[in-house]
Amino acid sequence: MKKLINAPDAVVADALRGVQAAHGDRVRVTFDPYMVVRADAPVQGKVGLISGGGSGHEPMHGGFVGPGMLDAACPGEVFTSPTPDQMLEATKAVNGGAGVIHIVKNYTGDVMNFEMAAEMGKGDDIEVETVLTNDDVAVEDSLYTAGRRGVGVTVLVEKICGGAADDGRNLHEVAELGRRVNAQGRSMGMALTPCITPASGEPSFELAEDEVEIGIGIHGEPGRFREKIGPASQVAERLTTPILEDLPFSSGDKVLAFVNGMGGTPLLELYIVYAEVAKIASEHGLTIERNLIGNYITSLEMQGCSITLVKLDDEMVRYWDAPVNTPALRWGA
Amino acid sequence: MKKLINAPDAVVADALRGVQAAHGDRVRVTFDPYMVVRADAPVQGKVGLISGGGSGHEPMHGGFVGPGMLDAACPGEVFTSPTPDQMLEATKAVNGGAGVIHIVKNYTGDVMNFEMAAEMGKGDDIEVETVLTNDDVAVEDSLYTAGRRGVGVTVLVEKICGGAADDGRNLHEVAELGRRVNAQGRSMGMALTPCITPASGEPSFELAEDEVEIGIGIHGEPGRFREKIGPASQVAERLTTPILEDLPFSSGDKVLAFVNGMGGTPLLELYIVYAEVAKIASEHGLTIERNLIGNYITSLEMQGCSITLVKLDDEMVRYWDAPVNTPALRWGA
Amino acid sequence: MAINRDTTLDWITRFAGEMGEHRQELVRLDTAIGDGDHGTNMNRGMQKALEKLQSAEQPDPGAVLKTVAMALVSSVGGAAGPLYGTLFLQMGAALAGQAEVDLPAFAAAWRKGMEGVQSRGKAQPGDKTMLEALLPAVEALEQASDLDSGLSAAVTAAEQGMNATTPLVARKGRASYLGERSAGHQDPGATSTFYLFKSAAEALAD
Amino acid sequence: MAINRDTTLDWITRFAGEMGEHRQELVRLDTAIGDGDHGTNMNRGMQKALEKLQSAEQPDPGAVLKTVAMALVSSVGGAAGPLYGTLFLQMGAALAGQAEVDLPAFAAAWRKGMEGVQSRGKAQPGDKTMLEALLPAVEALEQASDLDSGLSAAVTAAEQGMNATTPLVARKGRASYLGERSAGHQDPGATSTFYLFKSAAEALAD
Ligand SMILES: Nc1ncnc2c1ncn2[C@@H]1O[C@H](COP(=O)(O)OP(=O)(O)O)[C@@H](O)[C@H]1O
Ligand SMILES: Nc1ncnc2c1ncn2[C@@H]1O[C@H](COP(=O)(O)OP(=O)(O)O)[C@@H](O)[C@H]1O
Ligand SMILES: [Mg+2]
Ligand SMILES: [Mg+2]
Ligand SMILES: [Mg+2]
Ligand SMILES: [Mg+2]
Repeated sequence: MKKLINAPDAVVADALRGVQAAHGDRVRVTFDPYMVVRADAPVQGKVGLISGGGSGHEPMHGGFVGPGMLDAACPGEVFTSPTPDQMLEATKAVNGGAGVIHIVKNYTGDVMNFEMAAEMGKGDDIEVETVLTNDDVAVEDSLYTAGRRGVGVTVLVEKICGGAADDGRNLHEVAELGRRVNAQGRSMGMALTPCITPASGEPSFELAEDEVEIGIGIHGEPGRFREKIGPASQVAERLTTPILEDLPFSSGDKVLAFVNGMGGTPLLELYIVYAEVAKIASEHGLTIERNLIGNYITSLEMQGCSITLVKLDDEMVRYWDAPVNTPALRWGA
Repeated sequence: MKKLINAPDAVVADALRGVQAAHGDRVRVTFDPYMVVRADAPVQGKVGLISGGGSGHEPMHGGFVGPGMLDAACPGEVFTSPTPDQMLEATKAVNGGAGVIHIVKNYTGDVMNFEMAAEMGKGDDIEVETVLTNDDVAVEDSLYTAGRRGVGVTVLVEKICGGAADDGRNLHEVAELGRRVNAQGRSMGMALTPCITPASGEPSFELAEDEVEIGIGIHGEPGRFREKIGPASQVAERLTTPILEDLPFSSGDKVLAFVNGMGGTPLLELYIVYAEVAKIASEHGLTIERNLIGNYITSLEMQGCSITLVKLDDEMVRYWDAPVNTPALRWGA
Repeated sequence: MAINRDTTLDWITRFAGEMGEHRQELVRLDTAIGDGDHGTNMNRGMQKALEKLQSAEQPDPGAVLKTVAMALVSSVGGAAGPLYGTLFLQMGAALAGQAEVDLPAFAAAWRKGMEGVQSRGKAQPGDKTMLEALLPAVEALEQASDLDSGLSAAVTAAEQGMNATTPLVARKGRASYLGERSAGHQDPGATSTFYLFKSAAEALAD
Repeated sequence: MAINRDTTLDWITRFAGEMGEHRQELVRLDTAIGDGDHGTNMNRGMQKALEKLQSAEQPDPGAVLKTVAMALVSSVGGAAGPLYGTLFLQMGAALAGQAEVDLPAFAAAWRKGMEGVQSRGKAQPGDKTMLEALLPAVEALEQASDLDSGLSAAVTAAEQGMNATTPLVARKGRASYLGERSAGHQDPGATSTFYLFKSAAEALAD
């Protein structure tokens, strides 16, 4: 394992020190418990937005804290969901009197820890709503399982809800909008290489020199199947077809297309994949109204990509375009 | 070699297709010759800024085309400088009557091709000035050699000159400012892993599981020496010390600190490095007035980082802060 | 003989030891069908628990388990944090104020703890989770006639339950994402649960 | 005998062949002390040159070389594009309008081409560049008494110059970044220059 770190168990704290040094003017970083909070939080009268999850997915979530997006992020250890006390603290820190939304990716750990946070917070009468993301079509959906993972759509939910909250929409409206984005969004990912968590020091799975893993998550979990690597056009097709089969859409629909890098894949390749996605979309009569291309929800140094498509309505477009000013996503400000 | 590409010799064209599909509203992409040009070019009365270089360094330079930064970029094949006809075309495309600046990284190939472009362009009486970047302290400086490579400082020159050009500064002023940024800037890079060019399919060098290469460039060239990997604090010290020994600075100076990823290193690790750089800077009495952290001048999927320090004056800060609206660098717009 | 504060502390100390010793084994198991952090998570949590136990006087077994629960909840994260946290929290509540705990009380506490895990995680037997080890072990305790034999029966049952997870296809937790590919691997959580009973038995044995 | 349009076309076609055949060799050499693209660059450029030669009538040797020059300049990039482009451009200019080229004229054209490379690249002999092969080969031509023997002497000189680059420490081009580490590797550009003379000799031989 070769990494730019000081020690495996210091990774999260050291990185947060970097965030504090780099962005101390815009965010407040705390270490016990780990939190990245908007410097001007709580914003009175605005619905507060917090999210959290394991580290190793940067810039998600800490890089998305700022005006127009999240009010706070709770980073856990690498690939380990944060703890209830972090979420409780964050909830209090961002409560401006209009209630707080927890944006939670659907993983057993994340869900249970946010649940406990909500239970523990019952006393402080802060109105809390939860928006669960579960957009990964690589996972079969079923009542008897943990259900689908929350992946790429999470970034889009955080941005769009952030725009709505800035616009003064109330707790219920912002939460409903977030749920709609999730319901209209689907994702699927693939890997060229595994990743190595600092703590384990071992690759999360083994792949031959000519193999790719299709249907991976963002925690180095193995995917649904592996196959010989093909051209980018085939990779794009592998990921997009299950999305389109699962996403109820009709020709003429407007979509947001998000080509996300897993952390170790150069932008050059992500644009090659985007060209293929654009081709496939137009073949299905879809108009890509908005796009996002880059490393936004990553899996350490894993090479690979994920594709997310969200069926857009005017409200989503309006809040996607709204100003955002965070370290990792910024426009109009 | 495992990459998200269709074919080794289609990489540049396919990626440009992606840029066109994603950003066609803001840039014009041409394929013969390869160019990425501001959609609204030429901007009358504004000094035009073009740059160019081999592909494989994305987002540099194509991702920096837009208001407040470059007017056009000329991408060459992977790691191969572009050709004079591209630069000639780009120069004409962005000439708004106030002259054009060529921002050239100091590599034999880049320099000679831009030279030929200037010679070939003599006829069209467009006033052209060249700003050469050569900030890499890993290379000994000497009159008898090709001199130092242009690396990280190039991104900062493009941004700061872009701000000055937008502000209506004339050709000579913008060029002089760019030269000053280069003169006040120093960089050094290191690699945890080599990179593989699509055409060669072979790693650019071999490193043992516990070795790092110090003093690498951005073309997979081997560095000045290799050593056993140490903690991030040691890596930061290895890169920062030669910079500070070479950069005439005195305690109390204000600097811009740029921690750049080589393409395959996750943001998590870049922030860990930044924390160490901030520590070293303060130990030397330097104030980090501005910072930039992320993958901006890369070497395909190489894992590693480079550090750039620029001694700032008020004019540089003003134009660094000025609005910029490009796919890869955006604020205030 | 019965369980008191010191045997409980001994039990927890031994469990922390097991989590440190078997950290890499649990990481490897979790790497195969999860995200490779179970060993690191449990080890971090149990170290935190030992710290907390030192820092404050622990009147009785219930207090010890409550302290462990709070330490795990606030330091483990992931699925194991809430699950083991709830397990210890419910057990601690069931034993609140008792200086000496006999077999029936101990078994009843385990039952409460297990119910807490079930309502927290919504897993059914057969879903390939820590429940596969927890459920048979608790039942063995309930059927036992004395603590010593009860605990060794529980250890055997937990071990069998742990081994029985290998052929199962996961329906809960991260392993469920693998579908059929999750079969053929032993569940990490069931494995840490086996060590929990093993260390309890050892603490009471001497 | 003398050089005419057809022998020139044959020369260029053979050189293009060599660049295709030895592409990987040149890539490997350039990977060791550069960025690994020299073979790809030269191959791409010479393919372009063949295209351009087909597409337009080529009256004489000078026209052929000028066409090659323009093709290289606009398709190779890197250091080799301007350098080989200038070489062919200057040679073409020197031979402008001559249907038949004898040894003195040919040698003089090479001299002009080499001067172009030098003023473009500012390299000195000993800097470990293509000049190490170019300079001795041109001198061999200038000292020769007839084309045939002159070209075979030039090939030998180019080959010796190419081999002589191995111990040198590069002072120009990308290899110079390696400092002392550049010693012990053969220069890719000197190698492609050797093939340039080799194909010229072969074209005239038959
Ligand atoms: N819903 C659930 N009910 C009971 N146990 C569960 C459930 N989900 C997961 N587990 C247990 O948790 C273990 C994984 O714990 P851990 O790796 O620490 O958390 P995470 O899966 O969040 O990384 C699994 O091996 C399984 O035994
Ligand atoms: N200043 C120079 N003068 C003469 N030849 C040079 C000079 N710089 C580089 N070269 C030649 O160019 C070759 C490298 O060409 P190539 O790899 O195609 O370009 P690049 O170095 O830009 O990738 C070197 O092997 C050397 O022979
Ligand atoms: Mg986990
Ligand atoms: Mg090159
Ligand atoms: Mg796990
Ligand atoms: Mg080269």
